[in-house]
Amino acid sequence: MAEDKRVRIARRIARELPDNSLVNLGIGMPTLVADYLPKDKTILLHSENGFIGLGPQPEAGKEDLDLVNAGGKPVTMIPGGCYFDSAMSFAIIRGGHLDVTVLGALEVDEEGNLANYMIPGKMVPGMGGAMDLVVGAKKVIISMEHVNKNGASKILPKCTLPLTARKEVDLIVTELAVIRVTPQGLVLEEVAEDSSVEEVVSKTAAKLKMAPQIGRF
Amino acid sequence: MAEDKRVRIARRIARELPDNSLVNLGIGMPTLVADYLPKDKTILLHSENGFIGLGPQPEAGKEDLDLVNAGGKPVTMIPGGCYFDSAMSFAIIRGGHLDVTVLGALEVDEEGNLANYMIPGKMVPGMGGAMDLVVGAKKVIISMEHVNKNGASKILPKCTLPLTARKEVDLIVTELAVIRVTPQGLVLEEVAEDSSVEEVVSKTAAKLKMAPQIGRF
Amino acid sequence: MKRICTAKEAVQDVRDGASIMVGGFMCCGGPSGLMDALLEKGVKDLTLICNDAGLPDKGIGKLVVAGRVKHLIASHIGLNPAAGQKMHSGEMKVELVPQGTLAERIRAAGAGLGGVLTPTGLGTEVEKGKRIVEVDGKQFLLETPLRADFAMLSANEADRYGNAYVAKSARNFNPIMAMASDRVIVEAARVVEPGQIDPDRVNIPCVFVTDVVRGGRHG
Amino acid sequence: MKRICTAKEAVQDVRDGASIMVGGFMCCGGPSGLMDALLEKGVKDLTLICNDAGLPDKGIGKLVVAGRVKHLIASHIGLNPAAGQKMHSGEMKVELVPQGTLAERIRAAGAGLGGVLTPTGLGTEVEKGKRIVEVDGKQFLLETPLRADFAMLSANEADRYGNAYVAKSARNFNPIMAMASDRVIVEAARVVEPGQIDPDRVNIPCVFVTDVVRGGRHG
Repeated sequence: MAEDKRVRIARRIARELPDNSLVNLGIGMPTLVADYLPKDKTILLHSENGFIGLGPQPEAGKEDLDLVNAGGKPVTMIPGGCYFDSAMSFAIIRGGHLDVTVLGALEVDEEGNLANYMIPGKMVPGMGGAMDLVVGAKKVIISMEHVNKNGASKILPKCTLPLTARKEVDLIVTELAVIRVTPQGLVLEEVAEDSSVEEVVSKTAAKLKMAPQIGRF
Repeated sequence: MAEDKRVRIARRIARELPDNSLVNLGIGMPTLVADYLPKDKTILLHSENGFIGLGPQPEAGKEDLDLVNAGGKPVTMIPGGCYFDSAMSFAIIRGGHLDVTVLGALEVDEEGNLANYMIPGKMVPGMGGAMDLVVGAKKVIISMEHVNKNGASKILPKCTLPLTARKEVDLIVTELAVIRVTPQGLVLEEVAEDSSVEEVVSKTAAKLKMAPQIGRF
Repeated sequence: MKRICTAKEAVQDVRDGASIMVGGFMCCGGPSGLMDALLEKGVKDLTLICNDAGLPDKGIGKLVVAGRVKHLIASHIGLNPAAGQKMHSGEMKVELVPQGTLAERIRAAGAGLGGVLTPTGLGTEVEKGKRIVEVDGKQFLLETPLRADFAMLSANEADRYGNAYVAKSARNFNPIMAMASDRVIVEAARVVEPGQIDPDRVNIPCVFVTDVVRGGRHG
Repeated sequence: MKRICTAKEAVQDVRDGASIMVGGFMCCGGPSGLMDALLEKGVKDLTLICNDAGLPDKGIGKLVVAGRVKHLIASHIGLNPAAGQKMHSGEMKVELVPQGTLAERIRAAGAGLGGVLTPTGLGTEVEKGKRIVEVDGKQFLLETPLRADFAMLSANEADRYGNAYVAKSARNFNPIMAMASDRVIVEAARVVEPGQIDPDRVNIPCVFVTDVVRGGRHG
């Protein structure tokens, strides 16, 4: 996906993050959200390998071998962060203390089911912390391309791949649309400025309800 | 009980403690064991309120409000100790990492059952950490007077008071005797130098087997 | 940024009948200023969850003596005679919990566990009314999570994000209680700016804390 | 006092088929010297319990690449292609465990719990073969304790009693793995005398540790 579309997704998700919140950003596209955090809010980032207060990448040559993110890459800590072990890190996630988790997806469906950790017989990297994050976080936001490499919708009536968790997704943000998961199904709330309701509907295999007013982003 | 008899019990228990061991001493008479630890062994004391490396009482005026023992009394820490929270403190106890616990008792019986935390309707201080210590420690040593205030045996065929734990006691040390709990019942192993097998047997309600050789202490 | 307020302000939302976890072990590491503020506010019918009943003239013990506690969940009440008296008279319900089980139940609530299996208490009064679960041929008690409306904790230092450092044996139940309550009020001797506490020494991570009060045993 | 020895001496009792917990997260906080010593010793058919499969040329990853691992229990294997290949070829059995469940299962073993109840994994492949326990009308998976013969850990400092300090994000699984293994070997960049580590900064209490090795990523 073109860089500007990735940035669009990241900016849009950043606007969803409340003040005084703790947020975990998955490896890959979700990480980009860190660059667009609203300056007028206190948002702290949680890194599941064991700290709160994830900061930007260090300057070259200033890497600290003891300070990496959940992808194993050197990072920094902002003033006011704190370290803990893996049991505490996941107690934070699983105990409902994490306000938002932003994760990528292979498939999401009309019930808010998520598949994002394996394609049987093909790609089995493991779930890492994803199953815990999705079950434990107060709000689950999916950051992903609207369609896969073959042009097929990743938003389905029913997931076909092994699930990461059942009925936990709250919001889906793609380069084309913002879609909310509700007990009544998926609701299209916003459409990208260079797209249209028609394009979103045509590229979405799942049934979409229309919000009373559809915004632009 | 006279001080010299309390000291006798403490000295005898101190000899039971292995090198490189972690030991928890209950409040009251068990605490006295700390004064007689063998100098040629590394024995660290665990305090269940949250540290390893319990040291002697501080000098008057040098008390630290943040450093007390499990009875709430000011203590010190030896070099090489460490602090932790209550969850970790009891993980150490319950996870089988504590080598020895020394506790008082109201009653002990032939199966190694222990009652030491309440007399219904009369004295109900609560079990504190006793139930955890007795179930979790590798070795449970009871430090107590042989008979109660009324002269009745505290070593019974079967405990009558609410139990602290089932079948967990390993050794009973009183001012009169050292008695080991075995699958075959209680075995009298040692008799105090100013007592006799006859006196011990007459003051013990439980059935005692005799060790092949009965020592003196 | 978390609310920085006085003890009086911090307890203003506590209603009659509220459940409160109180940090400390025989009052070491207990939030004495918050206990005094509760006493002054006059709330009653409280459920208190604490290691022990404190001492008659200190911390949580004063609330027990004053008859403000309807239900006490603790491991030990022996150092506060009023607790035993009120238990026997029926004025206060006391639930005695083994100290390690108390710690695990609180941690379970904070960590999102539905319960933990423990051998502690098997064959004792503690077993009554609890489910026994067998794993690999061994029996365990199923102990369930313990949560509260409020946690009132003590720390040596806290920063404006809510990170706190509790020194030495004052740490005890403070970190786990922070995990298991809706409102978490930390009474800290020193309130500092974010970054002033060594991040490897923080033992109450900021995320749990909602209010910081200056004061307490060192204040 | 604990044994202070070389990495080679520390691994001498590891036999073919042994189970080993290895600290670290994508090799940060992993005991690279001990991994090299295992590789050199030539032991095989190992069961490794680790957050991840490491990187192909680093730490635990080298053991995977060299085919020394019969069974890997981990949350993530994506950064070491050899792990996926050996899993698909059937050469290595891989048990994928959600990272939080992995942490709780290890901690449960260390804390003497018979198991913990968690909602993580319900309705997924992780549920297969596990007991579901209902508490207060909610369903949970019963996850059982995970122990090993050895834990191989990394620290920045360790003292002769075995107390260790692991800095920053290198801490990760090191403290809980120390709780859940029969032999616990800590590879420390600095070995110091008892009392030289601030007792409030120790994050691996001495009681768990059996051997201290000088070396590792900072050595």
